[in-house]
Amino acid sequence: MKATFYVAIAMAIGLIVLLGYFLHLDLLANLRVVLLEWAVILSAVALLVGTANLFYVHWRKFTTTQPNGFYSAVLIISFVITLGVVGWFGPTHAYSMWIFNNIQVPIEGSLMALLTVLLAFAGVGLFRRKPNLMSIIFIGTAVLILFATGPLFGINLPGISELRAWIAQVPAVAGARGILLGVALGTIATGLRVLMGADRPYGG
Amino acid sequence: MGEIFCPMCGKSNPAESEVCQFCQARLVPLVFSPAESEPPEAIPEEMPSSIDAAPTGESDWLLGLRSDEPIPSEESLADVEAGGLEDGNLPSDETHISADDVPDWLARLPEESPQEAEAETLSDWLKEETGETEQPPSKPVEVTDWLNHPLPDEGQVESAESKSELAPGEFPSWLEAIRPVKDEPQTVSARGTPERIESAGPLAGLSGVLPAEPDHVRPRKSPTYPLELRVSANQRIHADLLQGLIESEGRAQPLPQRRGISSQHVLRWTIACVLWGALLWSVITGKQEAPLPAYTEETAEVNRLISQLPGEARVLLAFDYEPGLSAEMDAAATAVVDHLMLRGAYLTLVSTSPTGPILAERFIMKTQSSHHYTSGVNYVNLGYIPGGAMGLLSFVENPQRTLPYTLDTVAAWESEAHAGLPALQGVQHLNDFELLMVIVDDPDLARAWVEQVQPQLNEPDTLTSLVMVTSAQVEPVMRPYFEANPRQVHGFVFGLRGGAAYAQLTGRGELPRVYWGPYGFGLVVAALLILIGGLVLSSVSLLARPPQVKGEANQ
Amino acid sequence: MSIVDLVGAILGFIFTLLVFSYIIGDNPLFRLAIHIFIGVAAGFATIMAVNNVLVPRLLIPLLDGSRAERILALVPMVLGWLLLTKISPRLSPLGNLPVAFLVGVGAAAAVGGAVTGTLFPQAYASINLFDLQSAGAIDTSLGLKLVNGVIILIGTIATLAYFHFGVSSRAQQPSQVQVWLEGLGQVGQAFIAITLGFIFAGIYSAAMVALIERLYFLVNFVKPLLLPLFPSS
Amino acid sequence: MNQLELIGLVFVIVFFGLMLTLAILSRTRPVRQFREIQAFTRLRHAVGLAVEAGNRLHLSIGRGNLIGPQSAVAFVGLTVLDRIARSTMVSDRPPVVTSGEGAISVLSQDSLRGASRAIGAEFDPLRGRLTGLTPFSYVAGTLPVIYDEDVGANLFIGSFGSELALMNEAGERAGSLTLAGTDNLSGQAVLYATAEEPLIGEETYASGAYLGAGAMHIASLRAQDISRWVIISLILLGALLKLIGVL
Repeated sequence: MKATFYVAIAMAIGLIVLLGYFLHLDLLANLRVVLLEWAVILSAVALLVGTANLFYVHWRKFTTTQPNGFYSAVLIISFVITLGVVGWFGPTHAYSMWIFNNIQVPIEGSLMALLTVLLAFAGVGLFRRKPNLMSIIFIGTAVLILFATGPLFGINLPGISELRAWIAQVPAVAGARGILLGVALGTIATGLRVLMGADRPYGG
Repeated sequence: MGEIFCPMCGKSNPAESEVCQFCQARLVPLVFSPAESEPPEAIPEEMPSSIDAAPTGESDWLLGLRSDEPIPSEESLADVEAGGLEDGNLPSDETHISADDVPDWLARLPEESPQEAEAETLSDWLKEETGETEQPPSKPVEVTDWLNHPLPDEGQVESAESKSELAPGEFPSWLEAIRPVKDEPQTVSARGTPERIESAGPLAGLSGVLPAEPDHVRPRKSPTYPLELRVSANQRIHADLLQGLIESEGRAQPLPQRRGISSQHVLRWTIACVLWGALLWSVITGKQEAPLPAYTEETAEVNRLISQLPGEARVLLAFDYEPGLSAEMDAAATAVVDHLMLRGAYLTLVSTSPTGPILAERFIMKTQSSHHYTSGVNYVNLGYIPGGAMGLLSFVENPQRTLPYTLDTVAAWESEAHAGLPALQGVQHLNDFELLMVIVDDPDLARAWVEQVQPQLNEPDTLTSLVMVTSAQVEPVMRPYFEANPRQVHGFVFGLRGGAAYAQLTGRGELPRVYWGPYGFGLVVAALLILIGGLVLSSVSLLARPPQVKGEANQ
Repeated sequence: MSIVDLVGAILGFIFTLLVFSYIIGDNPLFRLAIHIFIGVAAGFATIMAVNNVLVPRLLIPLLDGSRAERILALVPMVLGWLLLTKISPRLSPLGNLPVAFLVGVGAAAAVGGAVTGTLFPQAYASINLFDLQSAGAIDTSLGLKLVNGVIILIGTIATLAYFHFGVSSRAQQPSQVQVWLEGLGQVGQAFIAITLGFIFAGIYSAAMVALIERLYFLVNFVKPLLLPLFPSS
Repeated sequence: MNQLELIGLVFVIVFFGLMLTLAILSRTRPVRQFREIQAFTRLRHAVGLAVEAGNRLHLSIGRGNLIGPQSAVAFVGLTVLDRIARSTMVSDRPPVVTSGEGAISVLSQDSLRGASRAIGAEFDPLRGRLTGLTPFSYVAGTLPVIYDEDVGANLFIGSFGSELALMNEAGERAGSLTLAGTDNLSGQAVLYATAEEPLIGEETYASGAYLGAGAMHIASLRAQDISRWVIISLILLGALLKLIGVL
């Protein structure tokens, strides 16, 4: 009985928000704005639940002396310090900006920089893993665009910039549009399954 | 003190115990000799072992059922014990002989009821029938001590007899343990079928009588064999192996440890050394001076729109990218925002990601410090719009209700209560801004901005333009919005290439100029690495493949 | 450069090298850096959620909002408390109501966003390619626009057809339609490979700029320390 | 309500009706065959290995916002989680689930709890984890799970950006199978080059039907096929009318 109650809640709320996309009735529009407002607040509360889960997982790892428990302690300490400084002084204060500029941005930038090696390594190994036409076209396009994007230091390959622009404007757009249309169909099917109660990710 | 192992559960018991302390199993097999027992009906020895050797667990009532006489209850046994043979084991109702009257010689005789006497005679001729060796009638036996004990019940009677029949030598316990339970040798008839002796009914005692029901119907308990098997050392090893296998099934198997250094590692290190070495050399020497790229149509449009902005224009600036891509986005947006600040525009900063507002502050502090823009005066930071695309929709429809305060929780908008901040003077809706600029690194987020902002820009007599500074990966998805008619996005700057082209246009913007040389050099080195590395690796794997597989590959 | 900035630069320098060491292999120094990073990122995100959502939209309306605002804020407050019970496995079933609410809104946003934000704009854009009347206004040669339009149209349809899942049950002798669909799917695959290859190059160039920015930071940090050693350069 | 919104509403209602009708018809008619997708074949094998050889399955369901368009791919991840958890929960190494958004991590715990209750296994709350609150910290927090927890196969189904390359590469370094699908175009470009078994575009949304999640999944996949050709026809017709100037 409880499961059907939750299904009814999800269906009712979902139907109101969905109809709000297509019907511009004042009552429906206001109801939809209020429901979205609550959903945004609950989404923030869910972030706090996720933070508690992150804290609990690493606390357990540290207190039950599992392997690599030391790193969990480091995570908890850096979390508590950041929470204290940014919470007390505010996110745009000099101390908060110091933590952001000297810890978060350098590490995320370095992780992104690692992709230069990882993606090149994947590109080199792709044709060996999947020796088919699609891989050849994929690697060929990628290499051509890489050549055509940056300066070639005096080497002037005729038409390479125009070819790059044409690929960007025609085949790449066609493929992207086809993929986006396919993803949209999949999204509609999945959303409707949840709205009709066929899929119930809640109520576990 | 010797000990005896229980045949059923294998535990050790004191030698003298008849019944196992643990599972009440009989330790001494049931051996029945008609001469001395006094059960009302003689149970012939040749009873098939399954019935005779009643399973230890067989309850007394079953035994009672099989022997016609009721089993003497405890009390009557006690009487016998107390009064000796005052009323005999089976008190007959008619005669009551008091204990004193009974002469000694009679007292020593085992008590026999008339029926027993008759059964005695019956079993004699029976023995002749079954060709059993004639047993001399049991001589009056010196009354042994056990007579003075209370008569045990059926089960105990048998064990007493088996004791008296074979004075058990002190069997070593291991021999006792491996001795199979005594099997009653079945007599086999000439036709090879086991001969049964009728135990009930009018033909009781006769053998060779055809059974009423066929053999396979007759209920028969499967013979119990001793658990202790005679096992050779080899078999013991095999058994242990099997046991180990079964137990190991439950335990999680450790995954194969990864080999220390594989060819993959070497290939990865080679790529890193070549690529990073080339770039480090380029950055240190700064030799890669390269001309900035020519501007393209969509970049020129952005320049044109900003140049046409009126003085002190109101501009909404969205910072929607992750810190990981801040290098590319800062380089792409530096020249454009610099141009905005040169025009003296008031900026309103928003973001749909939690780290966006702080990235915006960092961007202004790090790349635009020369303009001395001050928070709350020249620009206002409204913080982050939660809820992704849905939050964006509510912000586009009603910015004041969605972000009422600045990042430092100061009331931002103009209302009766307060004057509001200069950057938001006269702004109530999105199309009150002269320009909307979105700096975004993700294709889905870029589309969400276009789809949500579209209805506002289509309002009649709206002068608001929408321009975007995006990462290079977003170009194929967003370009159609520029080429649509009417244009949904009025101008684009795609990645560092677009930022460098814009710097070329305005003649300002330090960051794209610094990065442009090594950027081009790095992309060429990477493209060559992927091309040559891919060809070499594929040909090596093709050559290394066995000819047979190669044959298939060629079909 | 003040002491605080110097310490900050040293930290940035060390963290960059620790993360770059991951190329050699997963190692304790890399683990140390990313665990500090996860803690810092979680701290910032939590404060932003509280400052930008819970305080202005829940606490302030509850504390000094109008009567209507207070009543409206009461419902998310209760649902929020119920959602917090998800932290404890034992009380977790109490939080199923707000989760069902979120899932309902999420599913509707997915369907509504897909239809109005992707399906129709993309389909409409495919149709608008052949709006030749307006092509003249932007003085693009008509022929080239028509050719490009036809290629984009074929590419879009072939890509969409590639994802077709159903196959005829008579696998041995596929019908004529099946063969034709197979061919169209191959064309679609080529377009998909070009699109993904283009985006792959875009991501690679974004990573390249990140690498160059990090290398400049490392070199500019080390150069002042090494300059005294090479007075001539 | 303008013209586009009316067409949109009609489209959703027709799609919904199509799904219901096909689901009801599928009870009487033989089930329609679908083309083979290599990724799902290897996934079924990986699930079998997880139960037999005790390899752990690691499922990561992304960091998409639950109240946005990315929620659909998160629901697909949760459906796959439910299917996998039911068969591998009793193995020596039960599955572990990571995610990068608060609400999605709550839903993943609910799915694990529901699957455990359905097969009578004991629920361990540590199996469903949030590993980071921003895209890159979520990926950085997932790497130790891939390396340290004897993972035999990694399954990344959800909303990912280009940072997905770090997770795929870690899976390859750890010597485990990586199978990935996402709705984001940048994520798809990266997973095509780095994942052993990539799911491109719409294939990710077919996970439920290929893993036997129920008749409604198969019906919705057939409804997608039908509406695909309706849209193709409308585009062709529209282009033709626009070309001759009618539209």
